[in-house]
Amino acid sequence: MIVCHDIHKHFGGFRAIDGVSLKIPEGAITGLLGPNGAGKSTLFNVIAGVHKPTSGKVTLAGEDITGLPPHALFARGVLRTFQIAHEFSSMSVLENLMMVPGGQSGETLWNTWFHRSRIAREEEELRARAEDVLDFLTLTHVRDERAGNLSGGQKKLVELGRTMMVDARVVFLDEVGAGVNRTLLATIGDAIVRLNRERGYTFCVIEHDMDFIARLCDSVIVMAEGRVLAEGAPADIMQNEQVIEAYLGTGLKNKVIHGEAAAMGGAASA
Amino acid sequence: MSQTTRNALLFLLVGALIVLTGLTQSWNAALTIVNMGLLSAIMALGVNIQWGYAGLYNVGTMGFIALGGLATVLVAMDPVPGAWQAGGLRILAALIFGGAVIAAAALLYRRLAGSLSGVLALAVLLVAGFVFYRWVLDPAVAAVEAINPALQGNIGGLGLPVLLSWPVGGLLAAGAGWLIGKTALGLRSDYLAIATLGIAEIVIAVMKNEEWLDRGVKNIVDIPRPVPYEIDLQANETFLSLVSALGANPASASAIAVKLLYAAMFLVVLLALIWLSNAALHSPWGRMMRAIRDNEVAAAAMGKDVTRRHLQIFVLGCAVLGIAGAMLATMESQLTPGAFQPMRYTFLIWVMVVVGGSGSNLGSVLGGFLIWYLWVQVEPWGTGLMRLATAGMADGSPLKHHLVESAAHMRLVVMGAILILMLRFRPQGLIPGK
Amino acid sequence: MSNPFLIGEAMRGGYGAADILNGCTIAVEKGEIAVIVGPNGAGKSTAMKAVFGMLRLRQGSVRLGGEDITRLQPQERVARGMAFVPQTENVFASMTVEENLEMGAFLRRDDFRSTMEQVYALFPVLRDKRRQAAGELSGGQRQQVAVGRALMTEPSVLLLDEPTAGVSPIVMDELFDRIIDVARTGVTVLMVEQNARQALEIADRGYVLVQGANRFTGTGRELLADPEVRSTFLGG
Amino acid sequence: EDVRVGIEMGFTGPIESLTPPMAQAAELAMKEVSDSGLFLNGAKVVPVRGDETCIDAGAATATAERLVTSDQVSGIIGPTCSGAASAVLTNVAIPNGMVLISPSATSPGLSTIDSKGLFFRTAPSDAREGEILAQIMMERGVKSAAISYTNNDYGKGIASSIQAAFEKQGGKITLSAPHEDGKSDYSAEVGALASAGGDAIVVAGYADQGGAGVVQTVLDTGAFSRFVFPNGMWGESLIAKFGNQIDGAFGDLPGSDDSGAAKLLEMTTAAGINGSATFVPETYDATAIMLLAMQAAGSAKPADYKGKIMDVVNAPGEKIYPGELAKALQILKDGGDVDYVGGSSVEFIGKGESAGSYREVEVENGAMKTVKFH
Amino acid sequence: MDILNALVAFANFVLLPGMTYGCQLALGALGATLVYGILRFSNFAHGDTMAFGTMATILATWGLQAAGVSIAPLPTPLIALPFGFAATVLMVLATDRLVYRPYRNRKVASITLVMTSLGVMFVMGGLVRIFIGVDDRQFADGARFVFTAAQFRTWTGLGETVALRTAQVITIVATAVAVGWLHWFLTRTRTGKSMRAFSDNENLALLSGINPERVVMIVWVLSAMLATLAGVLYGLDKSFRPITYFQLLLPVFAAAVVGGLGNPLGAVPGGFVIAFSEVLFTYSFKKVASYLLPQGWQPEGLLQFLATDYKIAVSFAVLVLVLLFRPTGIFRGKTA
Ligand SMILES: Nc1ncnc2c1ncn2[C@@H]1O[C@H](COP(=O)(O)OP(=O)(O)OP(=O)(O)O)[C@@H](O)[C@H]1O
Ligand SMILES: Nc1ncnc2c1ncn2[C@@H]1O[C@H](COP(=O)(O)OP(=O)(O)OP(=O)(O)O)[C@@H](O)[C@H]1O
Ligand SMILES: [Mg+2]
Ligand SMILES: [Mg+2]
Repeated sequence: MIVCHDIHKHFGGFRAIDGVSLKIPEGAITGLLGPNGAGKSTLFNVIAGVHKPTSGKVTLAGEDITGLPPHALFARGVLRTFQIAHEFSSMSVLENLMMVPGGQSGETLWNTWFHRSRIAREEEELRARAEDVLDFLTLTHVRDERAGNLSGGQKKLVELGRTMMVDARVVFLDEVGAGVNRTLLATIGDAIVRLNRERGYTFCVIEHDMDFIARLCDSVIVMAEGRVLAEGAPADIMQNEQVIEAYLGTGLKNKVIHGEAAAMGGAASA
Repeated sequence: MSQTTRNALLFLLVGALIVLTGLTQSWNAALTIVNMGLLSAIMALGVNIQWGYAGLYNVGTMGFIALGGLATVLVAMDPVPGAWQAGGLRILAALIFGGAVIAAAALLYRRLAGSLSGVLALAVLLVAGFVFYRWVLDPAVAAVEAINPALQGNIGGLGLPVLLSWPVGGLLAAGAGWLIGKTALGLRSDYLAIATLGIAEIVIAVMKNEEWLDRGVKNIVDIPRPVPYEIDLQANETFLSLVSALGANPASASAIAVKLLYAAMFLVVLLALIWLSNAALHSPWGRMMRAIRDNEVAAAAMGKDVTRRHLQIFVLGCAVLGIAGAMLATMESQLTPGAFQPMRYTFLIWVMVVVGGSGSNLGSVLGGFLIWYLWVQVEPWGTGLMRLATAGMADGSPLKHHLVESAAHMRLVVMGAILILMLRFRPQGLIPGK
Repeated sequence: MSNPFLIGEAMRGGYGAADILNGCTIAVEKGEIAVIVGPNGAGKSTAMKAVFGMLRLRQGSVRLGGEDITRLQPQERVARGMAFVPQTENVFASMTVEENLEMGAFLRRDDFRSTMEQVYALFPVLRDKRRQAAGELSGGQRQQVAVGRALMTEPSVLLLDEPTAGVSPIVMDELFDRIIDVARTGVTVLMVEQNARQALEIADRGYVLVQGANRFTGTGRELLADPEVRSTFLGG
Repeated sequence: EDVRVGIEMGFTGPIESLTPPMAQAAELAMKEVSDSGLFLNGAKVVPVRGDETCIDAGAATATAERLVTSDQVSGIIGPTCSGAASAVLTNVAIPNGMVLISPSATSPGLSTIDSKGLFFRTAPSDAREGEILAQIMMERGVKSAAISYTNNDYGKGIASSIQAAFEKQGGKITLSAPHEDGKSDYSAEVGALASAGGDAIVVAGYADQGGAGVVQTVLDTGAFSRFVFPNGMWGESLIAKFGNQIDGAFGDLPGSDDSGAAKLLEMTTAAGINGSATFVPETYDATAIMLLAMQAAGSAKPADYKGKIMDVVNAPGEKIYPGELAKALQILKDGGDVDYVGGSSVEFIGKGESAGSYREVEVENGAMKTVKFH
Repeated sequence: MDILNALVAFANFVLLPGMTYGCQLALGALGATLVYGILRFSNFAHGDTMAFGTMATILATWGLQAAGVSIAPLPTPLIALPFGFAATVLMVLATDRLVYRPYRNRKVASITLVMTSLGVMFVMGGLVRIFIGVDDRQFADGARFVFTAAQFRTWTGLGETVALRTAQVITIVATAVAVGWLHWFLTRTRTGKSMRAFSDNENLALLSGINPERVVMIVWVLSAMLATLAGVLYGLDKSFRPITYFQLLLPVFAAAVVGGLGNPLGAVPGGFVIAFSEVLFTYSFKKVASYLLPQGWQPEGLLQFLATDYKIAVSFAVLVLVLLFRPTGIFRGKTA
């Protein structure tokens, strides 16, 4: 679906992305892993049109989309979330969701003056849809709160919720899990899988929670220092020596992932 | 107290202040304030559209108001006989040519950006274009300015009804807004502010110095009115009999009648603008604009074309300012380019918006009336205050003399103090927007 | 735990009319690690802010070493050895990494270079990036700066609001190890975590907060063993 | 019954430093009239000041409206700036039949307004002054000159009339460029003027405003060594500031003979007023004329006295100089006729504009002296 | 061909005036940019603060002159400066206590602060006018020139001449020192860094033990002193009049903005952009060209790019152009 051809992105002299070529296959959930500063978010920003790549090309289903502005990508069904939540802070949570769908007739000035009933009808539908999403994300009780007043995790949920307001083709999720309660994250994972299976969305997710990745992803790409380090099925990747050395480590975290039972009982506080 | 009752009370309060002026001073004085208040409200509305809705920091207000004023001259003044033959057409040709050169340069720049030969070609094009432009323009300007320079010396207007200049003023300002928006809207916050201020200064400089256009600093006076002249009313039998039936003095009655006519026209425009912008604001369009104001990056990621929307709203705001400018020139029957100073036609308008409440249309209207009322009324208050302060001093003491002589500046002190106090107690504005 | 070293007791308060904290109590002994977990919006961050004095309490008190500090300003708490890493906006984005760390040591008059070395040793990337503005770092790197800044104060009480959010596994391990080390030296640690299982592993005490009130309290191990806690709050 | 007279001037805003002595001069004339006890059966004249802000026509209109309708003035001295003057004239004075005498608004455009005989100005006409100045320049051997004028209707008007007259007499204006008052730096203007060159520089501005800045910059850079000053520049402050640095500077001032101006200077100095400041004589004269016209009409109603204004200003009649208002009041009371000369030798022509005659002045050893009359 | 005369003429009418004016603007811009950088709002009262400081210094100068104190050939106002500093600092701190602090505690939007500063500007401007009046005041004494145009001509015997004023020298030196010092202070000292930290993230600054009230106080003290210095040096070179100082506000802000708001280093190039675009683009190169071109090629016209009528327009046009290529100023300033 999305193909990156030898992408470079330099900040001054620093090579944040240093020649990345990869494919995000249609209809799959692809995980993007890598240590902090590997260039994952930067890659997202390049694909999503926030940064212009220093060199390289991005295609969407064969069409060259390099350097297209974000709103043009949105129109092609490419959606993304931000690692650091970008909520519309002075708007209510409900409005944060309702503003998303494109092509609302109420976005045209002429209609706001002369087609008010049509707008009212559309708004009803939008509201219903937004409320479903809020319900799913356990945000219903804060729907009229200013988004700026939400808790850190709730902001991330709103961020995710916006991508659920429209029918997307490709969704890029940048650490939706960070700061989100693990029980809720499991539910979100289920929803992602469902969207993927039932509606055919393509996903690309950055996440540091290995449980989540292992459960969700069809394949995983690991980046390090601006390059692709490894690719493969999640289970294989987690055994990959290089990946363990650069990213996973052998500490506590791994014990939890690989030997849950042991961790439960064992005295692992060393 | 509910929001609505509080707003109603605030409006009542300002209304009461004006009525009080009517009772203690005169209804003519009160209506003068009302009319200018209406105009101020429209100007504030224009700024509010840009700032309150989209967070665009346009400090070039005065330029757009001035352009609106220019429209009255071009539309309503009588044609200057012989001006078009003498050089008007040639000026027009020069201007069109100048525009074409700039457009070509912009195109060339986009094509050849970066390369040395491109830069050279651009420079050659611009310099040659400029020289040729001046060669076409200068003699024509001299010819036009030579026509009866004391009283005319400009190309004159079209002699059309002055009311037509209101929409034309809006269009003129909107066109300028479009050009400026296209180039400068990439700038943010105070950088946009200073850029718009700069461009407005350029507009004013042109209006002050291009005599062929609007007589420059020699001013245009006696712009035709859309309402009858007081003098004519005072000579009109029906009016006089009506006035005597009411038992009023014909001079002040005629003045009041004229002001009421203006007030009615202004009110219609104001209400229409408020309805239009409220409808837009309380709709998905307004929601989108607020989203863009809150977080441009996220709004773009959510599919909103931030650049286009900024341009749209900038142009709309400018159009409103232009309409207000044309209305102002119509009411004053004159265009004095030197009068468009930032203090009066930019910052004071901003005070109206912020005191009224950024983002709120009603707030802008309230702010427009209140601040204008204060701007006019603090003068006697200031001098009164000074008289009070010096009352205890011995007559003839040099300090007292000095203070009394400086009383006019108490106007500034009082205005400032009121402003600070108002913002102190309602920093978000009297009628806060969303 | 009759008179713990740091305690926020029966705290009630919020941002506007409605209370977010409904009488929750959080306590830590000297040199111990306490972890708060709970659903999003439960009031965990709010509780931390309350303990640090960034939220006016309507009821309840905060005591440090037996002294009532409920009315103290945040700066005064800093002066008493408390340090806090907020959940969001926890770096000086326009300042370099090194300046961020220096600001952490703002109140210190002694030579803090060795502490800075320790921070760089803990988070090696930061050394490479020390002349770069913190706002230009990746999400995980920022988080490391934030924790580093707090460590620079050499605090006696360390409050961390989700220090591991966005941090890669290997760094997270290092971080938890370091927190244990720090606690061993007698520093009191109070943290909020969503990576709850790992955090509770190292916790001497765990609190589950729901809607601003204590739902479960126990040692870290106890909470991990509680099936209800596990399924409802720790993601199974 | 007291007679109230409005003084509407730009007390705040760009010309705020010009207006205080002007207002004081107006009040001086009023006091003189009041103290005489001869005015309209012993009436007193009460001044009412109002701020016109110079640039804000809206505020000027509101202030005028207040003066007329609330303070019930019988006439207004002012407004000082042309923009404010035309707005007040069309929107307040004409509708209410109020007389305005402006001491300083010179814009020719004002004459296009059909003022119904309500508008007069004591500031002399630009056209005449330009001719005289050009003649003086020629006589003094100035063959080419650069002009720097203040960018308003006064400066613009005087500059073009000087240029026209000077070129007609065979001189050459190398460059005529404006300067803005109240700005911070005039190097650009002086740079251009210096490059254009010329035997002398004509500074057509105000000595308390940008004009001083231009002179200072010229002196600092040594761009020109001869100065020519029209009316607006002359005054104590010019001399106080530059003294003998501008020795040899010359120009013209309104006044058919010296005595009126000298007398007024003496009076103002005694009253602690900066009498040599720009437009002070014009203001005193405007006030005196208005009050004398009232006396002549025997009424303070504008409708009654507006027709008398031309009579008291122009011949025939006894010549009246500053300080002789009591004498004039007596004459008028007795049914006689006066010809007011005042401090600026006013003479009204047309619809009520000052024709003005001029004296030639120059700076010698840091002092101003009259050379001759034109 | 007479390069020397051409150079001298150019220096006299373009180079020196442009530099002086540029430095004067830069000095004014420093205080404004500091307040913007740390307190995060455009302080409209800055022009009138300059006026206030100058007024205080003038009053002190008169006192000193009456007492017969002098440091000729340097101007007396230089020793009166400390009095001006003290008075202005007190005034500004009082303003902060009475006006700005409550807003700060309520964390109001920056535009509200801007409008409040407009209110402060009115009050301060009114007070200055009531205290010292609206008239033009020249308060420079001592030697006006290092060398005059006439002196230079006698020394060199050139046709063209150039003058150097004491105030020019003082201004240029003072600007260099002030800019350098402020940059050093903000980026190298603990206090300076804590001020930047405060402006970046107030909450976190609080958490680091930085005392916000102290930071704010230092900002105001510095900005008051810089305003006074700028005002006095400007007045020494030209003259003091309240309205001119108010009008200075715009070019001063323009300089701060093109330079890059919040960055003291930007003030100088910012000031130069404004000043030189005024003098350079409206300068008539006729004289310079006539020295440079061979005999008989002397130009007829003025060789002026644009008439001085448009000098404000030109400087703003250049400003806009610079911003189009450098959207946050030459030195990458802050955005609110
Ligand atoms: N604007 C910038 N200027 C300079 N360097 C930058 C900029 N943005 C990112 N970088 C650098 O690029 C590298 C990659 O950053 P990126 O945000 O892509 O990392 P990441 O893989 O998303 O890490 P994380 O898991 O921590 O989010 C980092 O080392 C960062 O410091
Ligand atoms: N500044 C604020 N103003 C108003 N309400 C707020 C503010 N900050 C937080 N809240 C509300 O308080 C509640 C608790 O927020 P808090 O940040 O304490 O949650 P949390 O437990 O830390 O959640 P998370 O795990 O998502 O960080 C939330 O419902 C939130 O909407
Ligand atoms: Mg990232
Ligand atoms: Mg939280």
